[in-house]
Amino acid sequence: MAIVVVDVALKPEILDPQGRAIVGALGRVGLEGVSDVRQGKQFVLNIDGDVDEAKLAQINEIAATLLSNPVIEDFTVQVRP
Amino acid sequence: MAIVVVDVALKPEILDPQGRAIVGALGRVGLEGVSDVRQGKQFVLNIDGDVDEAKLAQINEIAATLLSNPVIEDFTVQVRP
Amino acid sequence: MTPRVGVITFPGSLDDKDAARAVRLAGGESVSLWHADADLHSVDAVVLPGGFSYGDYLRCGAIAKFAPVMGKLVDAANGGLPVLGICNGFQVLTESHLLPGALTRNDHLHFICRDQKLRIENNSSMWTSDFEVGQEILIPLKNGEGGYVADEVTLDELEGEGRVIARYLELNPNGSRRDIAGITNERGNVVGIMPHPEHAVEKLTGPTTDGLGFFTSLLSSLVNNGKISA
Amino acid sequence: MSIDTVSDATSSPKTAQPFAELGLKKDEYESIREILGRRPTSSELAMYSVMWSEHCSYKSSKVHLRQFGTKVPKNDSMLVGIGENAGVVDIGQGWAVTFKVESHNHPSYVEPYQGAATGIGGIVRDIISMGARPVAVMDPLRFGDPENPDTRRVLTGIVSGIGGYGNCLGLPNIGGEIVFDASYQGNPLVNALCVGTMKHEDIHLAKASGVGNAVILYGARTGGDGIGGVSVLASETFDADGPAKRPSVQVGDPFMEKLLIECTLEVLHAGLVEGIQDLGGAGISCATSELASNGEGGMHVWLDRVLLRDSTLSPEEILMSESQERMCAVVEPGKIDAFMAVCKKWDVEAVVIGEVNNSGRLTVEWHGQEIVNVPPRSVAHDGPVYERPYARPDWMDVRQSSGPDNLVRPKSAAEVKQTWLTMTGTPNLASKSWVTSQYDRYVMGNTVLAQPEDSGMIRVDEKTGLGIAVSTDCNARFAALDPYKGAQLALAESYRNVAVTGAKPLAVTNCLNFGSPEDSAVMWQFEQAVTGLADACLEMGTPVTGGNVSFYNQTGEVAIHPTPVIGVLGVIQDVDRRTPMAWQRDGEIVYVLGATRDELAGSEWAHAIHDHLGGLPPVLDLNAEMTLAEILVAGSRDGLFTAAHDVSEGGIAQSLAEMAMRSGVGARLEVPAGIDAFTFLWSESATRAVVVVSQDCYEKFVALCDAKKFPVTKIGVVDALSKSIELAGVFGESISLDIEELRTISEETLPRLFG
Ligand SMILES: Nc1ncnc2c1ncn2[C@@H]1O[C@H](COP(=O)(O)OP(=O)(O)O)[C@@H](O)[C@H]1O
Ligand SMILES: [Mg+2]
Repeated sequence: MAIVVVDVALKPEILDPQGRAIVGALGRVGLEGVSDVRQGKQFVLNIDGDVDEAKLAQINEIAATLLSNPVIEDFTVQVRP
Repeated sequence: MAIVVVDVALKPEILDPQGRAIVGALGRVGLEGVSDVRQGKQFVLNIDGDVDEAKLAQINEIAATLLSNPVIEDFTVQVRP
Repeated sequence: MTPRVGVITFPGSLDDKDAARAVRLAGGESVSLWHADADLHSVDAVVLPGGFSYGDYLRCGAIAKFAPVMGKLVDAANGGLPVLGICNGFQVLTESHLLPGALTRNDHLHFICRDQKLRIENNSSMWTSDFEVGQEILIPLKNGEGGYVADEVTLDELEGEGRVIARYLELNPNGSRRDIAGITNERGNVVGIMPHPEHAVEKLTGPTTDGLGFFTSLLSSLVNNGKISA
Repeated sequence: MSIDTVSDATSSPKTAQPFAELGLKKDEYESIREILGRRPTSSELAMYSVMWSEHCSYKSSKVHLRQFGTKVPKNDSMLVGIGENAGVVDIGQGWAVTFKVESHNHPSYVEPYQGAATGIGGIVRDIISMGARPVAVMDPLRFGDPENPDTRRVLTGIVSGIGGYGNCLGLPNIGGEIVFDASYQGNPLVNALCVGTMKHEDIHLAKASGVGNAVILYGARTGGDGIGGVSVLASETFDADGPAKRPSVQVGDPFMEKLLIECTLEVLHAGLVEGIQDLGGAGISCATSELASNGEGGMHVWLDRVLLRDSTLSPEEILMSESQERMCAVVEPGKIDAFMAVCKKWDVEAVVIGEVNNSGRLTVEWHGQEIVNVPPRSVAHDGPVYERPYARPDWMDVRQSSGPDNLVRPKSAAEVKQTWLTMTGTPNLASKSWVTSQYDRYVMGNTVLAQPEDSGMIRVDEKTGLGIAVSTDCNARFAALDPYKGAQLALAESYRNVAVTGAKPLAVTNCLNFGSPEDSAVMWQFEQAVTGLADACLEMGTPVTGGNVSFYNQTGEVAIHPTPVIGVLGVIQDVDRRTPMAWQRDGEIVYVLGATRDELAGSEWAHAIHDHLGGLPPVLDLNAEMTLAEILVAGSRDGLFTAAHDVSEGGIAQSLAEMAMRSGVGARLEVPAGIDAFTFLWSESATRAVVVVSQDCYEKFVALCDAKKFPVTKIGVVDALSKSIELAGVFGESISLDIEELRTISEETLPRLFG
């Protein structure tokens, strides 16, 4: 069994209202010096069997279409050892 | 400047309906063998100056109270090099 | 004397005017409380209204619990002040640990707005005393994260102590454990409920007027406790 | 970063400029040079290009839209007409209402969630900028083939976006439309309507008057969102293989918008504002040039003071940015502190970016250098006007002559019953509750009627019960068969949906969704629809108070059906008197008001069963439509009706099924003499409604219809003990439709497709 982690984040130029709200809240609870927060999503996939080249390519394809919207988001795919 | 990443995931015993919906969708787009998906949140904090022991402790505290809800979620804190 | 019931407005609160209207229709006086004002203005009870406080960003109710007014409210609630949290207000109460458990994303992943049937399970809380146990009521429900969860021990404890105040009937609209729609603390003064009694107080705009019972219950409880003379 | 200043522009007249990439034609560019007497600076070019785009300048539609100004019916209730952010209508008792629809079609195809969300955000800001409190939203939507997998992506995203934004804003969603047709496959329509209420004295306009007054930009920070979105997105056609250009999309922040609503209403009510404008398409370019040209005609802007989310933005980008949730106010110097205090209370950032003057010019500086110096009217109002060629296409002959007469119709009781069951479950007729239950209809506590009722109805005044009703409608298949009549039929349907609830129709808004104006056939459809609508509004006494045009809705060369969505606003003196759609009480009498003819061209039956579109749309008599409305409004006021429901898509069969499903109560009915069961059930003749009248009132009701010489036919009685619709006279037999079976069929379609 393999574990694949897909991180999806809003592109830097896209507004992240949640992140902005969190910056405000961090100030209120006394954490100083936080200039920016971005909130992303993390998908942890449990996959039966091995993740070979072909499978990884397929996962990358799915990350680009299903798990993220390339118009506003970037993603990374990592196979966890 | 330092970057701190806080990953927040639902505790394993808590149902993750989003993850379950993704398992279904992955099946439909032809990715076989995915037995489970969990969807979590990732917060990327840009912090001015250094993150020393004290700051890290403060961030851990905030991750436990503000960024996650310990009743349903676990978290990890990582300082990015 | 007319009881004074505070309604807290956070940035992003939406059903605050409705809660105030319900208080008035039940015969109380509504008092607006502002999130940034660390003062409860000597009210006799407080309603935390529905809505999207702070946009519901991060987690519903998570940012609101750090509002200045909440510090005062937590102390007062621990001291016996009646508090009703509706929907987002319920989420604020669990985040503030005035009530156990948490509210999570609806199991079907959609926001849902429907007329929901409930069974009242407890009429000894300050907000449910005018109902009969077993009474069925119909009030609006509208939420995206209304699934009540808690660990088995907590759930058993809530059941054992009779602290589930209302349960969903016919359809569990959000995947709540054990069909729980609302709970109370041990003392019966703090109640959280996911559906919206304040939207069922007029025949013209609600499916029923069943929701009024929560607000009249409070007024009766205040009188019975001697807080307010009849 | 090198800055192109006004003096650079004067000294280097030959510099080549990318006007074509910005969507400007050669002659448009030349006329900018003529207006300025030099080449524009790059910032000026940015401003002109966005403001002269189709979306902002209405350059292809203007010549036709003028009809709404020339064919204005006598109507004392109009307080503010076309041209402002939204029209304002007097509803009595000192109350005024403003409402408007806008399209967000192209962005919603690229990023369905955010596209639809920001569509709601934009229309809500139009309403606040009139000084009104938004009280409800509606969302007329059009999607492609429901079985196409891309429709799932588009629909689920759009619906969540509308709910996600509107629910978070605290505005009840009180109605809309969901229509499926393959013509929208690569180009869904997302129209968003907002309605707001205010006292007469609170009406505000977008103008910058008072020399020395400050121009304040407040709300969200300016970022790189949707740069060029207006000129590129709104004027480029989508190719079959995807969008030609993918400009960055705007992301909405409904929480910020909620703060903006509260903050804006507070500064307006405190009397701190002289003029106000929302920032929509074309952002700061639009707000400053419009404010300036509507006031004394001069303004100076310090562009470097604009608060940025991204510090690397160039001045051109700042001028064009379409960042959401921003507003602009003109404030007297002595009131700036008070204004800022309100902003601070609501956690809204604000900064003075300019000053009103009487220079007659809009000047913009960037760190001390002048980068814009233009006559503001030339940017905001004097854009190009095109008289695009238009001509009725030859294929209209074929389309209109291939009517539905040869389509196979059910001919026995069993076939009628089967058709009824099938029709109840078509995506267009099926219950929309899977969608609408994702929208909050209760918030604010004044929703008297919402989906699935014929109109949304909102209580405006809690003390007197004064209220308003709003409906939006359009059967685009009728418009495809005859755009002039189609627009009128859309108006008639919307008018009727308002009247059926007991409200008197008062005013009209529209969202005209069409293909490319560069296609003479599309331009003809547009001209016909506008003319039809203007003529009908004149005759019916309901002025057009505002609206929106969306062109270039096509996939490749193929345009969508012409889709003039019409919104009608009505007023009801006491919402307690409203007429709901469902029958309830045993023994009450069911009538059909209006005449049913054999009219199936463009009907849902022809579409769903035979995939057929041809012939001529139903006949429409506007006077009869007005008489029907008078009967419906009088009947509601006098308490004659216990229920009423209009007849439109799906004919009388669908109306009866909806009434029964809503209450769960059955009826014993009979097909009237002189008409066959099929035509009676599925013809879509206009100007009809089903009404339910108590035994005590029917004489009065029939007398009312007789006095107005309006056809009325008794078709049966409500049967509270029965759980089915019994219909006699169906090709000599009776049929029985179980309400629970109908409900199951109706409810399962959308979840099956999209759940
Ligand atoms: N996208 C939508 N949003 C909100 N309400 C909708 C939407 N689509 C349809 N509805 C509601 O569902 C009901 C049925 O719609 P429809 O059949 O189009 O009504 P009608 O034919 O009377 O105009 C109406 O109350 C309408 O407002
Ligand atoms: Mg209708």
